Amino acid sequence: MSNMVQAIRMALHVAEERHDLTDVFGEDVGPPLGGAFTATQGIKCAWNTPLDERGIVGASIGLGLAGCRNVGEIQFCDYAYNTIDLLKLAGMMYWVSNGDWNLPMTIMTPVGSGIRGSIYHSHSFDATATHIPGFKIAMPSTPRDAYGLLLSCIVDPNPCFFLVPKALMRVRNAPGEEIPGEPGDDRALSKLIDAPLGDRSKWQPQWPETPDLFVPFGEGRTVRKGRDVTVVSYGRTLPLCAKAAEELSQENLDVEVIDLRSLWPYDWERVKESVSRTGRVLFVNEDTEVTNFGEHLVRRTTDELFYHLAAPPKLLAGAFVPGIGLADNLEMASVPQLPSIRAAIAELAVMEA
Amino acid sequence: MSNMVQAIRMALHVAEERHDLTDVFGEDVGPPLGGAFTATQGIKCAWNTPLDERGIVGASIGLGLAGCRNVGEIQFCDYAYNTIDLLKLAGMMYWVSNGDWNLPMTIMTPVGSGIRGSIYHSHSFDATATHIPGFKIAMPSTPRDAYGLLLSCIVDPNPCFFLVPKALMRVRNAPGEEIPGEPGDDRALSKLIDAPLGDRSKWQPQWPETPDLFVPFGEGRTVRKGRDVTVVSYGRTLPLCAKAAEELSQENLDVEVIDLRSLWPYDWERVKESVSRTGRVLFVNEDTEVTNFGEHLVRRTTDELFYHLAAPPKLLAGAFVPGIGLADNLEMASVPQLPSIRAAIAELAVMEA
Amino acid sequence: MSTNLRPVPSAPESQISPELLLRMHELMVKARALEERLIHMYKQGDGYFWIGGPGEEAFNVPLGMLVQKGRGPQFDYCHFHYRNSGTWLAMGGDPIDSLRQMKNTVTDPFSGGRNFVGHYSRREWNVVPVSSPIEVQHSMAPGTALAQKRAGGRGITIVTGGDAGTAEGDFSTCLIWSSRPANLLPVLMIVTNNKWGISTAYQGQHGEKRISERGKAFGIESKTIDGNDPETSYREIAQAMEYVRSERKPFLLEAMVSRLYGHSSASGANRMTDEADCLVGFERKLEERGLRSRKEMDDLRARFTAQLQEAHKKVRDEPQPDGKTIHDNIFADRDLVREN
Amino acid sequence: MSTNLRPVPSAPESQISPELLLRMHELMVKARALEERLIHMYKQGDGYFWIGGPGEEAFNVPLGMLVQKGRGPQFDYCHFHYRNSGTWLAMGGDPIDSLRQMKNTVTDPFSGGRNFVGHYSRREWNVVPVSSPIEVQHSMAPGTALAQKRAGGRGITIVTGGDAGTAEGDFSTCLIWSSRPANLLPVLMIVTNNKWGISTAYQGQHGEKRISERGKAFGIESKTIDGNDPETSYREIAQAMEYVRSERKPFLLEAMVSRLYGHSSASGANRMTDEADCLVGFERKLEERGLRSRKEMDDLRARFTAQLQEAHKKVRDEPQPDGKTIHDNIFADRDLVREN
Ligand SMILES: Cc1ncc(C[n+]2csc(CCOP(=O)(O)OP(=O)(O)O)c2C)c(N)n1
Ligand SMILES: Cc1ncc(C[n+]2csc(CCOP(=O)(O)OP(=O)(O)O)c2C)c(N)n1
Ligand SMILES: [Mg+2]
Ligand SMILES: [Mg+2]
Repeated sequence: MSNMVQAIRMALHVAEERHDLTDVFGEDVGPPLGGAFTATQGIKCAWNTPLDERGIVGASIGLGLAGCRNVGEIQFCDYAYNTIDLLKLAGMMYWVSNGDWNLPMTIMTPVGSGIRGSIYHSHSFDATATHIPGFKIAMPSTPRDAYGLLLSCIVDPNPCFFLVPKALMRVRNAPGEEIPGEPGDDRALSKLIDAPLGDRSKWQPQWPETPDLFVPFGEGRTVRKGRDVTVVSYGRTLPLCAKAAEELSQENLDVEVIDLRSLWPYDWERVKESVSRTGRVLFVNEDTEVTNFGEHLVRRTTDELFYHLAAPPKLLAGAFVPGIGLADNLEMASVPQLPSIRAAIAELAVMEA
Repeated sequence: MSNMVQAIRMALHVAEERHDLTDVFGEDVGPPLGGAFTATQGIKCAWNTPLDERGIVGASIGLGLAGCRNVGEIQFCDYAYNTIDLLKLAGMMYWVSNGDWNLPMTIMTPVGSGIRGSIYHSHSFDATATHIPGFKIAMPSTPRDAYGLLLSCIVDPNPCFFLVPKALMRVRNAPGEEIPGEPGDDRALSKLIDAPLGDRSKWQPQWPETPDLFVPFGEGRTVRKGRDVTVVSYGRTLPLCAKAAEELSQENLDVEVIDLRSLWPYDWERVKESVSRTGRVLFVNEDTEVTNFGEHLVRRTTDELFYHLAAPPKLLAGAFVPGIGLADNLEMASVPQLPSIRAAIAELAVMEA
Repeated sequence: MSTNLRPVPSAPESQISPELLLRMHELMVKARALEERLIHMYKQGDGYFWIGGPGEEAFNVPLGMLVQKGRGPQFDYCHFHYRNSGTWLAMGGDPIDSLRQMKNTVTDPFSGGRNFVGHYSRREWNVVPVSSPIEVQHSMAPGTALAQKRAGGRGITIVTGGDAGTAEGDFSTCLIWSSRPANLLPVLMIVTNNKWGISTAYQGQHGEKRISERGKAFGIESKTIDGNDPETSYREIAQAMEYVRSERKPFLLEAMVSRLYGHSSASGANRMTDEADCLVGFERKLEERGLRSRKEMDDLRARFTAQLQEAHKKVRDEPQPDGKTIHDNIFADRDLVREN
Repeated sequence: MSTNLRPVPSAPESQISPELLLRMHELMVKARALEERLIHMYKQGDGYFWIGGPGEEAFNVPLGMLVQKGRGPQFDYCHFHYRNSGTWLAMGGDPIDSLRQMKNTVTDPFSGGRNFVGHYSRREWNVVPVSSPIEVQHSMAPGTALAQKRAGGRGITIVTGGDAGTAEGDFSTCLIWSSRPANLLPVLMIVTNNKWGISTAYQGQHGEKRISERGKAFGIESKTIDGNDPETSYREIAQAMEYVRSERKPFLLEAMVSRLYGHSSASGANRMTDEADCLVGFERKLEERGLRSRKEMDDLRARFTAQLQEAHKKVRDEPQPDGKTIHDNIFADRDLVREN
């Protein structure tokens, strides 16, 4: 069964074979490495760019303008912050030309903490991305969703962000959630599509037959049904929320967990329906907590559901500090972890109405 | 009495004379123009840079590291979006060196709508700025506050943003709120410190004697006291909020209006005290409304004041569109205007508890 | 002006046919008349902001005449900046559309009243939306050129910008990405050097003798030409284009031009007397060579002026966009750029 | 390797004194031993990530020996990247501090356990915090150089970076801002060219014959040297520095170096056999010239290795920072950089 990088690779393969994906490019994306996280190994249309993120985003726009479906990678989202103007331009291309020039392009980039990446390899990008109008934004928490969301990004006629939680790169699907067609055995799959160590010049991947499986934008997933509290998250913190919910079920707390999966557009109907039932909602993400996308969700909740609330809507997010420090203690204290998530849910569950 | 650009100019003059300001620089900031909005006319240490915003922010950091208090201008905040990485670095300099290298620097930039600047001269920057840890952020709505806040930025040992609402550049102080020492007569002041048309090579400004007058960070201003609703704003929308409050007072609505003045740190105590009394709060700004700083303020309000609220805390902000269109109708529909602000307050005032 | 900017020697005698010269002249006059009308509109309050290319016609018109216009990678992609009105007209653009954008009417075909004047855009002609942020087009240009290189054929990518703008990293990005040994790209990089960036003079900011020399380190063919002479411009652009089309390699062309009405309406949009006027020089030549008389030229000018006046009247009555439309066209539901 | 990168001829016979050569050798050995210890720590799990400069000692050590170290504009400002451990040691840095940063202990004097190893910072020595984002230091360097130009004296700004990083616009920013005719700046720009950016080979990405040629268009003195030869490096750096110190103008120095343990721990941090080892070459010379025997050199190496082993043991017991401290030192309340 695939892990998330393998799922990404398979989606890229399917897209270059069947959906006219012409270019996958970025720093170290082509041979011999196939990406800092190996997500682009074996992809025929993958190539290495100069070390220049502005060039990468610019080329992605240019290719899109020329009708080429493409995926430009920023090696770590931390290195996208000198390109926000270009991203904003991409997001406005269709609007500014009043519907004349649409722009198919995908910016793929690893986000978030979890690998002790220290200050410049731990950033989140969801707050920044959701403040850029005109982009669709996907952020999977399972390999299968990564596969389906990336395919949706690639065929979409608009600019898309595909944000990959670093911490989940090696996580595998839950049983029963395989990508159809992939071998069930991890070792078997690895043999087929992981590049060997050492000389790779003669290596050819053997792709399993996997189908078109699009996870549409704007469709979240209820990971766990519950009556008492709604928890809405995405990316690295999502499995932690699910775990916390499971643990709390032993304390007689019935927690509903929603994986947003796509941040723009997002599945407000699902959130609304759930919060209307539970009256309590916790939003969890790991971006720094001031001017955070979770605050948007809190605002929308108070806007539309104020009179349904049994307790204040809450946000648990990253500390407002300049970076995530390297030492274990520093990273753990900077972004939500299982204990802090569990505590936040438990606290919210008993707040007076 | 000075308008806001003149007040900025006087503050820069005072700072270069008495507070070791060594450099004011940016595109067209030096002679002959003295800034796209004339804010740097007559400043001795003002000079023109290459057309390169990354160079401007970088030089500001470098100068600050070398102990030079400096003001780097980005001609329009719309052109700062390729420098967010550098701004983030500036904001983390003290933290990453664990207290060894502080960084005195000020980035000054005009923000917001109001001059029919179309897509690339109408951006707001408050959402972006408040998401960058390590910066102090000032945003005046009166010339006197501009004077006092800019001086506070310049002498601060940390990186500061000085965000100037374009729409208020030519607005004058209310009577009684002059900068001490400035001539009361507009024409007299203009003669002293506005550069003449035509050849300026021999022109010398005659500066009035104005005092050190620091508006501290984190101190808002209650522009109008009121019992029924609290309105919190800053920049271009602040005077509109005050106007709306005045108009609504004729409909027997008693609206309190707070000018935040500094967005980080911000005067939460003042907001809290007010909202605790009124139970109703509207935040108003013109940045696009998704992942907006006003959403942070809404979140903090629900976090700390949920049980004091008589109605949901509200945000009125810019529409989530890729840019502000040129045509009058488009600009008016994109960002809050007097009628929409008045309507939002009136609606909030009668919302059921 | 520093000695860095000594005048560029003009090219040898023209081989350009009289018909072509006359066509070029007509377009230059038309372009000038358009800019003057736009300035007039601004001064009358029929528009909030003017920016354009009066003074650059001798370069921009030949450029537009030489563009291979069409849709898709077999044709030229144009990444213009805000001074390319002459190019646009020479490509066949209708001047009334510029007036519409000036007046931000809903009929503005480039942006529907959303964007500033001179910010052209047309998918049918591979003209990508002009954006105000300086030089960003240079980071996008390698992308369209990549598609063209792969597609084969003779389509090239043309990117234009000013002298001051070359200080942005994007200019360097374009040099680097176009000259990668792994994939040389058919990009024609054009710098129109008017020796100013708004109020900032060239000489204090540029250590380069010539901006075109920045191509050399990358092995990029480069040249600086007198953009005030339309014959030189035509020949040099044609030559550079032929190189890019056939060699599939980049070329950096710097053209020395004039800025006849200052930077934009922000600096008053008044006629400068200290800048050479390419139209005056060219008309003198045409007269001397007996190709067009003063009277014919005056008539031509009068005709365009009258047409534009008519157009102005027409545009004045066209509707403004509705405020509710700000939410239109944020997301596309069809891949228009790939449809044929 | 493409012919672009033909070996750089070495400089003529050395005038460097034997004492200096021996000192240089000692520091090179120390630097290598430090990097090997750090890699060892990584492999033992005493640190999450390793990056450093093994293979660049022949250039980095002379550089550090020549830095005028101190605080404020009369001294040199150092904007380093993550491969400057040899420079740091040659400036007088204590190797144990690098181990502390490797192990992210609270005693790490550069960042208190916040930043990756090799990310030096010390205000007392004008060493500004090394940051991981490639090339941003090049946009900051003109700022410190501006302060130095104004202050007078002989202080210069030194900025280092790799070959691949020169593709970022910041490299171009540094060229442009340093060579402005309005204010030429005392910046020594250094490119250590190891012919790789992680897994991406130089030759596919660089149209330049030599990176140093990018200075030429700007009138910047430039040179490419053999950074694997410490004598050449010392002489060339000294010469370039003298030029920058006295002329108050920029200089672009490209040094060809080796990458002995790959990019970082992310690529395994294993010894490469296909890269020239500057230490081996230098030691052969010293032996031939009778300046230091093999035995003396082995002893030296053993001594440093033992010292570092001790230091490692010590650091292992030093405390980690407390999670609560993440909020410390976000804002300063005093202007430390201006206090004397
Ligand atoms: C990124 C960016 N920074 C600043 C500006 C403001 N601005 C508009 S035009 C201009 C000067 C451009 O000079 P140049 O590149 O020489 O072109 P010219 O206008 O002279 O043709 C400036 C600074 C901008 N539009 N974009
Ligand atoms: C802005 C940015 N983009 C990408 C990276 C990831 N990265 C780290 S080192 C590196 C390669 C650097 O190559 P070069 O500049 O030649 O320096 P070297 O490591 O070879 O000394 C890359 C791509 C980064 N740190 N910063
Ligand atoms: Mg110019
Ligand atoms: Mg390298």
